[in-house]
Amino acid sequence: MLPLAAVISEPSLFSLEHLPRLPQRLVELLLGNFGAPEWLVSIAGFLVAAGTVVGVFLGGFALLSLIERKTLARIQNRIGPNRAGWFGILQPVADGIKMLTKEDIVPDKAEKFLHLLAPILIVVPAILALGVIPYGREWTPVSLELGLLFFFAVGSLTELSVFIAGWASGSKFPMLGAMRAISQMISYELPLIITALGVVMVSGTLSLPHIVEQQNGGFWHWNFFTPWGFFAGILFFICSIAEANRCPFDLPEGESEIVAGHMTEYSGFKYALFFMGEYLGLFAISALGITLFLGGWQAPLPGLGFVPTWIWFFGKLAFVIFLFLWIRGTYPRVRIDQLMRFAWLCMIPMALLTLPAAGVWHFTGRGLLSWVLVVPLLLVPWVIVGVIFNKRLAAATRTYTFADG
Amino acid sequence: MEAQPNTPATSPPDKPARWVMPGLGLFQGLAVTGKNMVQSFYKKERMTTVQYPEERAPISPNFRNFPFLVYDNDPKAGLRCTACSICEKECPPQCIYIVLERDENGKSLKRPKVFDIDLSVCMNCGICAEVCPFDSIYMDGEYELSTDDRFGGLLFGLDRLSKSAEYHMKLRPEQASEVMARRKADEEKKAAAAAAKIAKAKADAEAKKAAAEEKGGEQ
Amino acid sequence: MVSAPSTYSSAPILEGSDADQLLRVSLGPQHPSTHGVFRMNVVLDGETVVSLKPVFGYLHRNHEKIAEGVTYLSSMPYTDRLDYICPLSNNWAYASAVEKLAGIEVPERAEYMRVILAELTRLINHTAFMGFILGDMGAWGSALMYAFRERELILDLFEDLTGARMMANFMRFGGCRNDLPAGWAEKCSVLVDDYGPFLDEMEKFLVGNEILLARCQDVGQLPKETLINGGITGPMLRAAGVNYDIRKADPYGIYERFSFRIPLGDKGDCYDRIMIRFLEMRESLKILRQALDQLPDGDYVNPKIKIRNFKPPVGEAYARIEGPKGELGFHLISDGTVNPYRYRVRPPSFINLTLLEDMCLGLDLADVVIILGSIDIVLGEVDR
Amino acid sequence: MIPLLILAPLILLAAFGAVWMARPVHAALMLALTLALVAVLYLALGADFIGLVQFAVYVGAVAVLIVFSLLITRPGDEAEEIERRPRSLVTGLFCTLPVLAVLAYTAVFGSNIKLIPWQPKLSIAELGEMLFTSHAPAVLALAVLLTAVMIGAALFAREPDKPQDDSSEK
Repeated sequence: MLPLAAVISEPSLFSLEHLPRLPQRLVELLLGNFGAPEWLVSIAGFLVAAGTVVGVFLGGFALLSLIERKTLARIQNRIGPNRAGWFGILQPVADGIKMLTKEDIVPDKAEKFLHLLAPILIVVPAILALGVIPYGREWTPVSLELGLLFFFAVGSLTELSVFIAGWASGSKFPMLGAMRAISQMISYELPLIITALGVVMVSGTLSLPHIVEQQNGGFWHWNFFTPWGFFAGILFFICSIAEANRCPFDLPEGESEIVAGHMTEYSGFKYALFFMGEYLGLFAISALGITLFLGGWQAPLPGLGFVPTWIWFFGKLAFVIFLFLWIRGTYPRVRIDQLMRFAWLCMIPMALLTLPAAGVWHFTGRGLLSWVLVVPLLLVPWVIVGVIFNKRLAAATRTYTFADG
Repeated sequence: MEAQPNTPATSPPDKPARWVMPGLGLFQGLAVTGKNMVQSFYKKERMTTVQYPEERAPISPNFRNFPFLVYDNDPKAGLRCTACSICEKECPPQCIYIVLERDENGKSLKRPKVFDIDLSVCMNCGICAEVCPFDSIYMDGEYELSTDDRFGGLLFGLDRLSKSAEYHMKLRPEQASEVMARRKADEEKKAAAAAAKIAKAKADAEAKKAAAEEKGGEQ
Repeated sequence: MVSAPSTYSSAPILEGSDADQLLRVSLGPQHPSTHGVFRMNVVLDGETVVSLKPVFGYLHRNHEKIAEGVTYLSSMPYTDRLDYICPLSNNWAYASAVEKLAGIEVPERAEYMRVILAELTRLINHTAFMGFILGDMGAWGSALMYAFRERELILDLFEDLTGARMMANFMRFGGCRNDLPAGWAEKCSVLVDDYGPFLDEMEKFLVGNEILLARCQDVGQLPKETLINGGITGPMLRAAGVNYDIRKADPYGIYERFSFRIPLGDKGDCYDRIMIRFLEMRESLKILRQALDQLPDGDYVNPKIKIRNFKPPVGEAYARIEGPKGELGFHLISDGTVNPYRYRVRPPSFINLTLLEDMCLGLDLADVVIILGSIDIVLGEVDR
Repeated sequence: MIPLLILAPLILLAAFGAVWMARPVHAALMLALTLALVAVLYLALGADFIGLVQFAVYVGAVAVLIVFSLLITRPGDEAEEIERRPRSLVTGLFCTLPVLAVLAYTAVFGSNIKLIPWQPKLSIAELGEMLFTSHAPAVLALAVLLTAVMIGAALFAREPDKPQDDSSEK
């Protein structure tokens, strides 16, 4: 039985680095203090750790819903929400209250149970996937040896829930949306996994904390700054846009065509749950991308070790998510056949290409020789693709005549 | 017909053989939005919106919205309107309703008893002001006219429509002063005409009298 | 003009065992992309359009019948509400029809004012079009906001001149309602100078964008002959390479005095329609510059025209102008009273819309939205 | 033992549902549930890798594909399905019984089946090494097959383009 003073004087408890683990440690120590059995202590600690992650990302969800609107507004030369609270900081609260008090409409032709199940099923995998990401040196909520596999396994549930949502609504636009969503997600999950495999090959592990550990020592050690990792990272980013259903791949909910896709028949809190699932999925996929390619919680320069590692992680997360928002504010949406063709004829071959490149990189010792071998291996196909694309673009060039009379 | 390559500077290249980076257009788009985002923080003219109740977009002095009736000095007696109903007839959506005021004998007092304009029907076209021969109805610049009373609140009667000539002068100084000058000239002319008429009537009467006397004398 | 037999395609008859595999979707009247209360009954096979029937009339306001019951002048504000994006063109078309009917002369200054206003209106329309079509493609409003910011500047000018931003009610028979306020022409020429850079930015944003190229090229094109037979006018026709612009083909007003060119497209797909509008805006700027430089002094309205009790002689007249969306014509029959006996509008949006199904068949649902956007309709004009 | 006791009835129930549901979509969703529960069973037995792969491949891909193909086909008549049920049941039992019998026989009388002694977990690295050394021919054959399938799929995907191109050239 520890005296409370001893608990508080534990050196690592109050450092910034350990801050995210503070609730868990406190609960564990307090329970231990009151003589709870060990299994209870560990379960309670685990629950609190999970609660921390969920809390952080629910807060992040609320914040992102505001930041997204603010950023888009700035891109569009507006100010954005600024009425609820200081700089509109209370806008998410207002939105939440609005969503909660709205009437929950279930269409007559809907499958009642599945209609209810879908929004729940869409949030759960996103939260589960967030659980295995290493956010800081001391902060990996669940450190799994098969973390990456777990991430993809859980992520695949999203497709099923989108299908359920589209089908159970008993309406046509949701059905179209679900069809689009499933074909899109299946097509883009493949290159997503393949690009991640390159990292696995080089790191020799499926454990996300280990992948991060191997990228330590300055940004030039990050996977993104190797030739194969650069291409794989870009492909991963494109795929993650598609997986997160973000613009320009937001076809499943393309509002100018199919109203809101699979969410058309949802209202009130269920609709909010869809949004939550979407944002959490965005967090999860960006966090995975950071872990795999951008060095996770590693500081960009060796001398910056004094900053808590999780701050680096969330800084990178903010940057990646800003890219998502920027792209959303700029691009129109692609068409479904273009989307599929892009996935199968460009993304997958290019993603497959990164695998031998990663292998060569790994077995030639990551030195000058590796650069000499890997760069042409990657660049030649990219140049070929560029030439093909360029030809297409040339065909797309138009000349216009002017009539004077 | 003269053939020319497309002129816009950033259109896709006109020579098919030229190498462009695939996706260049995408990056250009990002550059434009990025520029807009950054400049929105310090360039006022970039902004599209104003924060309405606190700040308002400047309203042109020529802005017209809803008609009002002008009176000189007294809101009741000084009303310029003569209830001639020209505006009622010309009003495209027929949103004006006028009842002429009459005395007990049914004689017209050349004054409206009722003058209603339905705000929910009025389309602010300004034709009533244009056709009015009595300089009586003009377009207002007031635009915050919303109300929570659907029926009564949107029906403007004489009490809400009548506004003083000073208000008109303040709202549209150029137009109002021109109207004032014209009215003054008209009035003077009228007064002169009336004086002349009275003089003429007097003269006529006298002449009549004289004639009658003459006639009587004859008899 | 090319003349060829009509080649309208018609949708296959939807019967037989395949018919219940098809998905019947009603796009609109409550749908985010239909530009107002427009409805399309679409039959889809997967996402491919098999049949598309436009349904309109939700915004029918009896415009033509109302006009027969009110005076000639009273119809003028109603024409603002036809194509509410560009009211001043409508004003001009109607005014010139009445002028033709009654044989009214228009003073020089008024003609210049009309040209300036009509070309500003064309700028407004095409600028807003860029924003709308990007919205249809799913770009989240950025282009729309940029477009509307510039449109607001022109609307400020309109407000200063006509007293209203959109519902101008400005043209009168034999001229305009009032003269240009002091300093208006200077403000306008500043705007004309500033518009070029804005168009550059907009072109940079849109024209080279690969996604836009992929979405718009080879989408919704029809043979020239079909377009001509269908009565299509305006940028949609010129995008297909038909040199038909009423400003040149049947000059009205004082357009003969200005030097400008008519941009012509080649394929007539959605991309050409966008580009033609860009190029047209540049030509409009040229016209504006010339008109502002030449603007004479003089009467802004023919002083002989009565405002009250205006009665044109018995007869009929059809006048047309090149509106931003196409040929905008008014047909009037007078029986010598204060009301027209017959009043008829030839709305470009409505007639351009008639070939919608032919353009959409066999394409994706997503293309339908772009094609509808590229036709550039305003429901106020379609349904009247 | 406890996870098995909880999960086994659930799996059986879900599997029965997959067979019994009249609507194909419901049946497909029940199938997905069955596969997911099997994955959970693997996880509970300590076979993490196979459990997660089961989840990713069967729930994430196979079930979704089934569901997707159901989406794009015409739903059959439900009442007819229910009417047909007794006949289907008999046929189904007729097919399943031999399998069940073999299983039961091996479980009860199979003398050479022993309880496998608890082995240390096979790590992924070892698994990978085994796959690419002793089982390399099988993996290669599978890889060739899958590549062929993928190329075939790509060709299938390209085919509908052609008529469209023709029509646009007209």
